[in-house]
Amino acid sequence: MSASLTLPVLKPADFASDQDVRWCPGCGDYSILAQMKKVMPTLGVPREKIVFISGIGCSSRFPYYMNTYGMHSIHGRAPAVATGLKSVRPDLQVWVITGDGDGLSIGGNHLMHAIRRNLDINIILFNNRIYGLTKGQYSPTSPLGKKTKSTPMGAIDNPLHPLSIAIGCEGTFVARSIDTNIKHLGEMLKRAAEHKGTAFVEVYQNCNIFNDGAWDYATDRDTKADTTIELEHGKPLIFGKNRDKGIRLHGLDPEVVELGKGITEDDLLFHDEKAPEPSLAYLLSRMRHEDGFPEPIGVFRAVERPQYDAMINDQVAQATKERGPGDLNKLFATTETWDVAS
Amino acid sequence: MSASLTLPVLKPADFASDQDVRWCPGCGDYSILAQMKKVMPTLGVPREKIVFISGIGCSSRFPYYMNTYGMHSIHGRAPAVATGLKSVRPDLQVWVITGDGDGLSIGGNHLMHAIRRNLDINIILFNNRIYGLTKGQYSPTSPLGKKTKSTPMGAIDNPLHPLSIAIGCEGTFVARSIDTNIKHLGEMLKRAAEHKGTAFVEVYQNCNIFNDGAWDYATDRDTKADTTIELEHGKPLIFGKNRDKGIRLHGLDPEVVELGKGITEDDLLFHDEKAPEPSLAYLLSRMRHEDGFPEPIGVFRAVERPQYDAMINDQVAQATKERGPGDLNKLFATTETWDVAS
Amino acid sequence: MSTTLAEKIETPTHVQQLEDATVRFCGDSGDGMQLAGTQFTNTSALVGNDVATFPDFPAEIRAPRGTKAGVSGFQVHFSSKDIHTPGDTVDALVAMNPAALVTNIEDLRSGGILIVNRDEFDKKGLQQAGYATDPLEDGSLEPKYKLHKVDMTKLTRLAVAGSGLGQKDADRCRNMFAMGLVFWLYGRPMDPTLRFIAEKFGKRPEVAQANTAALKAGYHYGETVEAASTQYHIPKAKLPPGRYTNIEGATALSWGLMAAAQLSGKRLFLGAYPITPASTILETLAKHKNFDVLTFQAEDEIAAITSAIGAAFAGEMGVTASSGPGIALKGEALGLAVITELPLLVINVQRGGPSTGLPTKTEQADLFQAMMGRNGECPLPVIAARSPSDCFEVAQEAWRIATRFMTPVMLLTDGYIANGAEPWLLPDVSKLRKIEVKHPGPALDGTDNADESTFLPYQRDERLARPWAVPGTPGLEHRIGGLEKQDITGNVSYDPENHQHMVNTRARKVAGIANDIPLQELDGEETGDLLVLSWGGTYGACATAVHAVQARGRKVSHCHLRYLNPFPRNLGEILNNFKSVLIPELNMGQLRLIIRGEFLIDAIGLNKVQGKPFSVAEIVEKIEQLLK
Amino acid sequence: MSTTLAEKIETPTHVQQLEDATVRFCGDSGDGMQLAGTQFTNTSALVGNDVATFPDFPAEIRAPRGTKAGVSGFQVHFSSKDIHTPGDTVDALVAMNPAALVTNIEDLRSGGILIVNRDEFDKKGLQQAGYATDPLEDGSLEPKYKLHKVDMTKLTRLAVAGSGLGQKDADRCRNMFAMGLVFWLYGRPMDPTLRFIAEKFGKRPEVAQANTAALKAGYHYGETVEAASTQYHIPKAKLPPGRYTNIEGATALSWGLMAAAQLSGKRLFLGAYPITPASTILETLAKHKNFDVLTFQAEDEIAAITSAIGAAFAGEMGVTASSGPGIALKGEALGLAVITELPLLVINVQRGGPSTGLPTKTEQADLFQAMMGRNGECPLPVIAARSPSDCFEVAQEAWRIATRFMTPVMLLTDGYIANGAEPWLLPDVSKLRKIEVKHPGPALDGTDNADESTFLPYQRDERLARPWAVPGTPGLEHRIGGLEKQDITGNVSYDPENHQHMVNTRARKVAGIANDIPLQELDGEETGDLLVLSWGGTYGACATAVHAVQARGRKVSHCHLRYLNPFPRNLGEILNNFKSVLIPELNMGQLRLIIRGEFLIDAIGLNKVQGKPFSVAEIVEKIEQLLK
Ligand SMILES: Cc1ncc(C[n+]2csc(CCOP(=O)(O)OP(=O)(O)O)c2C)c(N)n1
Ligand SMILES: Cc1ncc(C[n+]2csc(CCOP(=O)(O)OP(=O)(O)O)c2C)c(N)n1
Ligand code: SF4
Ligand code: SF4
Ligand SMILES: [Mg+2]
Ligand SMILES: [Mg+2]
Repeated sequence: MSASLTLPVLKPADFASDQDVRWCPGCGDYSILAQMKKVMPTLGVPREKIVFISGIGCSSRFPYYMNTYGMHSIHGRAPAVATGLKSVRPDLQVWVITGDGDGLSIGGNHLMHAIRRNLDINIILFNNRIYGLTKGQYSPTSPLGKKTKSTPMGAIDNPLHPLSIAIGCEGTFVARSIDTNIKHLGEMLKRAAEHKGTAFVEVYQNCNIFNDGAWDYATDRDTKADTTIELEHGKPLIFGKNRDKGIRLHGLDPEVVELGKGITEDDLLFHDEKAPEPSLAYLLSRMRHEDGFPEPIGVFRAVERPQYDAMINDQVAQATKERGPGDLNKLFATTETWDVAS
Repeated sequence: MSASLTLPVLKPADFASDQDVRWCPGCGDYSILAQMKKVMPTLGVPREKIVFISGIGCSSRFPYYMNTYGMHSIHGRAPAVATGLKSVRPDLQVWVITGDGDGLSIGGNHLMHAIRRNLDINIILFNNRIYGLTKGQYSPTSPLGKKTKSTPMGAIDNPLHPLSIAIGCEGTFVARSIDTNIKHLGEMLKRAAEHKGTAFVEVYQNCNIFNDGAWDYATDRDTKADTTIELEHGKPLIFGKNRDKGIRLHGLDPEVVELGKGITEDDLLFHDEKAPEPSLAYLLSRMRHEDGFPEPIGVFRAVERPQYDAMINDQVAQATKERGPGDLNKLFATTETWDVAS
Repeated sequence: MSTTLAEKIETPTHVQQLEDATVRFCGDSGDGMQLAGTQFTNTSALVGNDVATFPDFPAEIRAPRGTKAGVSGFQVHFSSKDIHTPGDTVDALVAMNPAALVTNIEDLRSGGILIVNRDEFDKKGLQQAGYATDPLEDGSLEPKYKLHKVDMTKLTRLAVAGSGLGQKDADRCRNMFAMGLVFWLYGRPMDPTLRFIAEKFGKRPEVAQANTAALKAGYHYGETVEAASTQYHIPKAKLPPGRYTNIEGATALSWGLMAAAQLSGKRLFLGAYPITPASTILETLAKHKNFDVLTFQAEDEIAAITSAIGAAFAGEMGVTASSGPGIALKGEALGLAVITELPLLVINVQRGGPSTGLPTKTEQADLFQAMMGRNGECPLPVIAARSPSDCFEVAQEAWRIATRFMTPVMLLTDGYIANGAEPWLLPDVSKLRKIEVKHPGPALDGTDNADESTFLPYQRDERLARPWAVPGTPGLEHRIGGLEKQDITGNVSYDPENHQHMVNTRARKVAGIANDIPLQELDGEETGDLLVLSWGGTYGACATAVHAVQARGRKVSHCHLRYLNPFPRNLGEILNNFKSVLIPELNMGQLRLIIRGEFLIDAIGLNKVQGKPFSVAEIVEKIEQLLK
Repeated sequence: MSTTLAEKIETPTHVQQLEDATVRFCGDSGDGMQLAGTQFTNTSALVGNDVATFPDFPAEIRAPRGTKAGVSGFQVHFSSKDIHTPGDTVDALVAMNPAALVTNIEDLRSGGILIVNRDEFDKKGLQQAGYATDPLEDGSLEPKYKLHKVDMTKLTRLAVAGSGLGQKDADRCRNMFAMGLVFWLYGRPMDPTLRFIAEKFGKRPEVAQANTAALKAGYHYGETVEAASTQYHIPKAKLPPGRYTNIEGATALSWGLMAAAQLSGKRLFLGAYPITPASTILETLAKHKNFDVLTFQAEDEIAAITSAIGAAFAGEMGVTASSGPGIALKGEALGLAVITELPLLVINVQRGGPSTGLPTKTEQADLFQAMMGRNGECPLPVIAARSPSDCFEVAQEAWRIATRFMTPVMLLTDGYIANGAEPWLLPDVSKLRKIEVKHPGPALDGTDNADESTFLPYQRDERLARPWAVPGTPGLEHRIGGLEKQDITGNVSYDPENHQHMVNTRARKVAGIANDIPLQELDGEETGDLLVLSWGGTYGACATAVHAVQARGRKVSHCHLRYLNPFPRNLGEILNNFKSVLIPELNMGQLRLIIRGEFLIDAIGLNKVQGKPFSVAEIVEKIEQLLK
């Protein structure tokens, strides 16, 4: 594999497989794919060392379109597949591509456990708040009252908040971006790749066939400056077309305030993605458009913790150091044996 | 069923089934069972209207010992069984009994979705930080480095915090108690029963065979006053043998302070179980003994939200009101039909 | 809105009478071919033909326009005789673009009518379809087929010009133009479709107007431009008298479940997780909550079945529906339903496997899974529907068995049945067979303090069914679960003899269902040279094939199984009355192995796993070959 | 620490030579019966007997002391001949309390030795066991059995008095006293156990001393008090020469997996979720990480198998192990492994079903699930171990097949094999058969820019195996998944003919394994009146039974299957050489149905599902009955 040591300069196009992309024209998945291909060459990882694992769903077709190693596994199980893969081959860069149904409905438990184990993998959840591939049933992120094929009278399950869950199960890197915000999306993918440990990124993605416009408020030219807020480490939470609004803490409750009129930047909540305790990240994950808050995008939390894949291999190394490389004869000799003479 | 309308006065013993209890002598499960039997008669629910559903595990043997309706289902699925049961029969009081493995390992996803749907059921998780029934493998709540049958060199998964997860997935009632703190445990069970919506209660439970002493710090006569703190709605967080210590907020970080020396109760964090946003409850769920905090017991969060079982039946009622009770002939007539003459 | 249509079809000079015809509309998934097919089907049914359909979807939601991956088709077979299949070969093919042409042309019989939208045969289109040269011009299609090159895009745009629609929307009306043309070709009335348009687009008159214009334009295009060529007429079929509707399998199944719930006085609880092609059951039932239907879209298939088990324990009608991969996930929970002996319906709308396989294609390869896909000795009844309308009755029968015997029942259909449609003689609801369900009443002493040991949850009746005691009943408090139970009391028991007894009893109970179901019927002579034994969706093709060879005087009979476990009591006898037995299956021989193992007869298989149903010809050919 | 023991056993006046004997220790789960049994087994093996064991655990962790639910037993069969079963009936029974007596006495042969701890036969004890009167006094045991009432509790307390242990700990030594007594009875040396005690309690000398004292006390109690009665001597067995150890099935299986990994130069990744009786594999492998073993305790069985699939895709040895209910959950993922054609081992340590069933008891009822428990046409090889030590070899064979044919392999054992133990001739590691694994190298042009279409992941070799291209190899980047694949390229394909071709190819590949495995061997004549056909853990009982009837001159042979799918090439031939075929199974006839279906022979079943193995007598009886 010496070839993998020399790093030829690759272009985004080098990461395109020979398969035609089969998403609906206009699908948000296209721009995520484009950004991924853009980011790839900047990571300095040889193509053959990259693996994309997905479950089932429109989003999960992603690996077919990347000219890397990949597996389009079964519904909801990608994080588990990635866990085995990364454990035996920590040298590989492993990406998990999932959807709001694949990752939060059938696959919720695997997602939760992958995150808490903090394997060094990157999980990108395409959240279109609908089941696309199966043609339009509601998903765990569909809002209450949402009318879909399976909920003609409206959905009655409180939606899950992907980031709240990720933070609730010990996430070490938690971020959010938007399919159409390509520059920001690219940065988030890069940050995720660079993080040591499980990086979880929620991407607002538009399904223009079955849930068109679900994220309009966050993508619309005229409104997005007021409906989203970009988190920057160490910076105050400021937003608004003319950056004249901010988020202030009132006890444990965030509130929207106008800058000026006696309120200065210093009064605002300052973002700290490295806070050892996840309380801030959690609080930010609760800021919702429907409650009159701008929705944060960017890195909510990024802390270093031991990684499962490293530790499981450390134990192998340690055991080998202490007992020497496995030797069956030695093993047999540890038992009570007896000889039968011929 | 008229009998069920008259409520004969029942004693705890009336809730004991005719089966011998088969937990190990000294198991914490006994005292939880005892408290449950104590609470039952106080709830004013006729015995035949109560159903206990469990998965698999020592804890999940619980239903066999209650003289109510019950199902010892399969590993991890009790919340889903309860969802179907409660949806078609909202008149029943449904309890789910689960363990840290049953509820957080194989059953994590069902637990998460039951909580976010907020069905009016009560979920009691017996947390002994070990797999008891299968004889001592580590569980999702076992601490890092824990040596067990399946982790001879120590566990390498970051443990999950049951309450953080419950809060991370929109829990409306979240509480914690301890097997040996029988008075408190009884209260929590009662509060859970009274809550409308999914009540989630974590109970620290000692497995004296495979994980003896896991909770000693929280149960030991001499230390428990300093290692645990009882949450009371609207009251400041005070603890310690002589109630001279408290929890103060420093930004978003809780800190332990000594009362007196210029620090008064008013400087302390006041508990608000009804806070609309779960940030406080989440923050409290992060206070861990290992980090030098007293661990909160009591009700972390208790808010009213619409319940799935009520809403699913409301939709049936509404549909019936709008379209009249289902009539197959009417249904057939909605299609394009034609007649073939004889 | 029943209508008996006046036969007011202008009859031009050349009208050719036909017994039946098969038309296929194919185009891009965006071209509305499914709608065209459905409309044509309903209209044909309305004028009194028997019909059978075969929609064929692409796996992608919307593959890029013009690609082969994006081709969607809908085939309609309509006839003056009673028919069971969508037809082997196509008499008239409508291809909206080159990709549709190249992927469908081989099914068009030589001499068949070929209608193409010439406007789409440009460079890009031809290349996407992989055509080196333009087939419309290179003589590869003519004179082999009766080729009609129609500038549908242009003509449609012209027709709808007035409506003020944008070009994108205007082009959406091309399917109407194509339909209009085919309507004229087969002398079908436009009224039903005009009514449909009025209803569907009622709120957007400009769209309604445009579609109407396009439809008529297509029809008149036929009358005028094509006046020379022939028009075809297919007389009414002689169906039994009564009121009919054209019904899809998924709808019939859902309605059957609703009927079963009403007939047994139960609430209907469906626990389901979406999966192609089973999702339509969830979606259909969700529309009828006024039938006391509760639909629960679960987080996964395991929650779907376990929630249904919860509903069953609660005393209501628990149902779960999925397809192969989803059913695989239900295996463990099925065991729980078997050992707790609760009534439950598990519906498998089979699709191509293994694994994710061919999600939108049909197959019958989950029979093994249905019969044997569980740990331990875990028998349960398995029954299968044979056609779209049959689903209505099978759903009720499955629930009848589940409640009479207190057992989960596996009901098998497939993508072909679920998506296919056929005329259905509407049943007289008042005559539907009641499903009696008994629940033990409160303990005799009526009090809530009754010692529950007086209630014996595993005390069985003459059918070996245990009592279905419902929570809320005083004095019947009891616990059940997945551990082996003691006979009669239902308490946990590790006793060796008891385990043997319970395993035997569960098996005997299921086997005993054979005494409760009708004897197996036979189509043809009691004895003969060959018996064709079929199950599920292959019914139509097998029946048609057998009738064909019978007509040639062959000693061949047809036996179609609805009950796969247990088999009807007289099946062995029937099998032994024939020199040989042929079992056509859309799998590699699953029923065959079981029949051989059970009856020790050297049954022969005709097996096909190509994601599509048998053609009648395939079966006829095999039969003739065996008779040689 | 091998030892050749000097036969320094004092031989008292009455020594009776026996060919073999069966001893069972039973008592409360807290009484240390498993330890007593294991020690007695090892000692017997060390003195040169052949041994076979049958531990029997209660399902509860610790049921209340003295209850029947809490009784734990361990049976040892030791012999001067080579044996395969733990023995049908018991020659000597040690019962530590009334509950143990009542639940085990029926297995003691009349005239057998019965040793009881009289101290436990008080009111409470008798009542917990359900004895109305004291069996030690009411003559129900004497003279039927050779009854020895021993005040074990008192005597043990006396013996350990010096050690300064509290009474609770002192009583923990009663099992040692009982062992000592039985050691004397069968003239076994105490040294191995004394060594064991020294090691185990090294850190707590007082405990070591107490146990030693109790053991010796029991032994001398035999010498002195019981001096009158007889002592028994079982001479050495004539085992093939070499070095032996006594090995349990779970250990042999785990070691076999480790050997397979080494022989193929792979890392061993086990993805497992704890479940009785499979957990011991996870626990054993976790102890040997220095063999480059990675053990992953997954969140559930689905994550367990899919993580192993991930490891397989990564190019290493992926293994998952579970039992019935857990395997049921793996069905969908097995389909993924089949269609992606990755090597994978799936181990099912079978237990009593259905559902949760009888978790601690043995059964063979998951064969159907192994063969057919998946959606779609989804064939995979199935092989089964026949005894504890056989697991070592079967594990390697399974991995050899998985890698040579690029397929998941199902390996079946059961609770009886996993927990049982037998002497095992330690293999010469240097002679173990290598497992060659080939991975395609980097693309020829060696660069990372190789157009991946040059690599064809579904281009097959002569065995129809596809290449195992490992991530990290430049130029071989490729994608696989659960959708049907195009032949050769592996791209997604919905083409009908391709689907048929791929289904056929996957089936042919698995069937082709028959050409790669040894021909089926036969124990006995090539032809005869009856063939006993067995698989898995019933080997011992069947072999012993057949030998017994052969000794009586019956024309009976024995054929034991290791390979269940595909069957060995010559199986059909063998079956046809016998007038009739008997298939004993610990299920209701699963192999039987498959054999009948495949070979159309009227095989007869001997079936038992009682959570315990066959007795030799049961099989002999059935054979004789069939020969009448
Ligand atoms: C075991 C199983 N159950 C169900 C399905 C059907 N299915 C495929 S994708 C999907 C959900 C897709 O939703 P999401 O994950 O949000 O992906 P999207 O299509 O929206 O990108 C479902 C239910 C399946 N393929 N396998
Ligand atoms: C499908 C399945 N997988 C695994 C098991 C084995 N099993 C039974 S209980 C259990 C875990 C018990 O742990 P927990 O839920 O914490 O309960 P506890 O015994 O500690 O009270 C496991 C792994 C099973 N019965 N079924
Ligand atoms: S259905 Fe929605 S998510 Fe799927 S490809 Fe089409 S637009 Fe994208
Ligand atoms: S093993 Fe532990 S949890 Fe289970 S019953 Fe015994 S003490 Fe309780
Ligand atoms: Mg989605
Ligand atoms: Mg536990």
